[in-house]
Amino acid sequence: MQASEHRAAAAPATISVTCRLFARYAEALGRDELQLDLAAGATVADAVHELRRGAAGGVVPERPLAAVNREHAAPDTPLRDGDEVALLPPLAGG
Amino acid sequence: MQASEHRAAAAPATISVTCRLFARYAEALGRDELQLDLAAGATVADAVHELRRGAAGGVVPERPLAAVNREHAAPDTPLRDGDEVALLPPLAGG
Amino acid sequence: MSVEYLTREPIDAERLLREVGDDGRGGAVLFLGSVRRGEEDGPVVAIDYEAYEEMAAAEFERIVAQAREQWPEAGLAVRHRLGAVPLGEASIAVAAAAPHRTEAFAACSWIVDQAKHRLPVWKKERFEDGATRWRED
Amino acid sequence: MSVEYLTREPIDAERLLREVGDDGRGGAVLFLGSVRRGEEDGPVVAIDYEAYEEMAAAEFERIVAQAREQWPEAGLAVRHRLGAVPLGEASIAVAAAAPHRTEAFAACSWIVDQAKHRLPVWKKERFEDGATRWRED
Repeated sequence: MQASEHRAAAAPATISVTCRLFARYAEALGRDELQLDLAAGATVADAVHELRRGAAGGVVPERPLAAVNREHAAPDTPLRDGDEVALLPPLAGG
Repeated sequence: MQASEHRAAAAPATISVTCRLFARYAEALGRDELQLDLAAGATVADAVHELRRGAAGGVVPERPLAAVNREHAAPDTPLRDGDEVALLPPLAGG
Repeated sequence: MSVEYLTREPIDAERLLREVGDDGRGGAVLFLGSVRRGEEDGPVVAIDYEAYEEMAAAEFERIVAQAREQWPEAGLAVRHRLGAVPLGEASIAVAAAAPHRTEAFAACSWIVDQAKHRLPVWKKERFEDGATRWRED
Repeated sequence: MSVEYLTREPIDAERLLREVGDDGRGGAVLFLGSVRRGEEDGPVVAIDYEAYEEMAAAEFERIVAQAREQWPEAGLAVRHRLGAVPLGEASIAVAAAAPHRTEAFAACSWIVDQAKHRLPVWKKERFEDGATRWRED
């Protein structure tokens, strides 16, 4: 508990993550990467929510497939400063 | 019933079948083909029994895999004059 | 792009088979997934495959590692082609060889399923008239 | 010997894949069964395959016909090699292509199983010292 309180105290009030977009999302928004500033403790869902406040609202669904640091991640996955969050259209490989 | 009685009446008292041997059976017996004369109504099992009375007794088992006219056949398959009966060692293809 | 897993060149199926071959492995299974002319598609002439490449390579590596845990004796090789893939050419190839055929079939089929569900790859159909469309199965 | 099913030459896997390919068939599965160095075998250098050739060809034809009934959209090709097959080379090959991969896997694996159980084929192991032994699995 001490350690965790210590980390919480030392954590920045906001974090910055790199948001990457692919395929249809990237094409529709005209860009494939942007920076998002989020409150400390933000999750993937918070990043999506922030992104959808802009032009992405009509393109990216509320619960898109997502990855954090190149691994598939659920919406409640917590983000840390510097993370790479990717929003993935429905996969169609193979 | 009439038809079958008629056929039975016209059938020869004995039939002759070609017996083919393969792989280990052929090698052990030093031949890969012989003629067998059998009673009319004889089955695959009867052909095997006849064969095993000779040298094949130590080579071919009582119920080997068998084929009649190039299709797998059970021991009780009836034989007709001119049939090709093959005795097959355990299969090992592939 | 990992040379191992992703390629912009035609997939060399023979090479995958050689990679997994070993004279202790008697059964080899190769899967090739190709650009297919579906009845509903109209005149598709090619499909452009795009990937989140760093993640696709990492995900392929995780899939292969998980397959190795399940089938420790198997030899495994995988490829996904990116860029424009003409009709009839392979976009994905998976080879698995094992001492016995059931393991080879199981490993190959498992990897293909996982790849289809997990690889961050997308495809855009290209039609005869130059039009394109993202295809989401 | 049916040119279609039995061969005394090395099996050309690419050719089997071409035979089953079709741009409406998006999934192709190839199985290659090879002469394997088993741990219990000692120094086997080759296996001689012998067949009841007329029946083996007919049986292969029946197996393929039964597979076609189960997977009518599949393209199917089969080969069994006869004569001396060196260590590591394929003795049997089965290719199946279908619009969807599950059918291709199912058809290929079914045909391989049937071939192993039904083809009248036998094998004789040839050892380094020239000795031979019929191998019955």
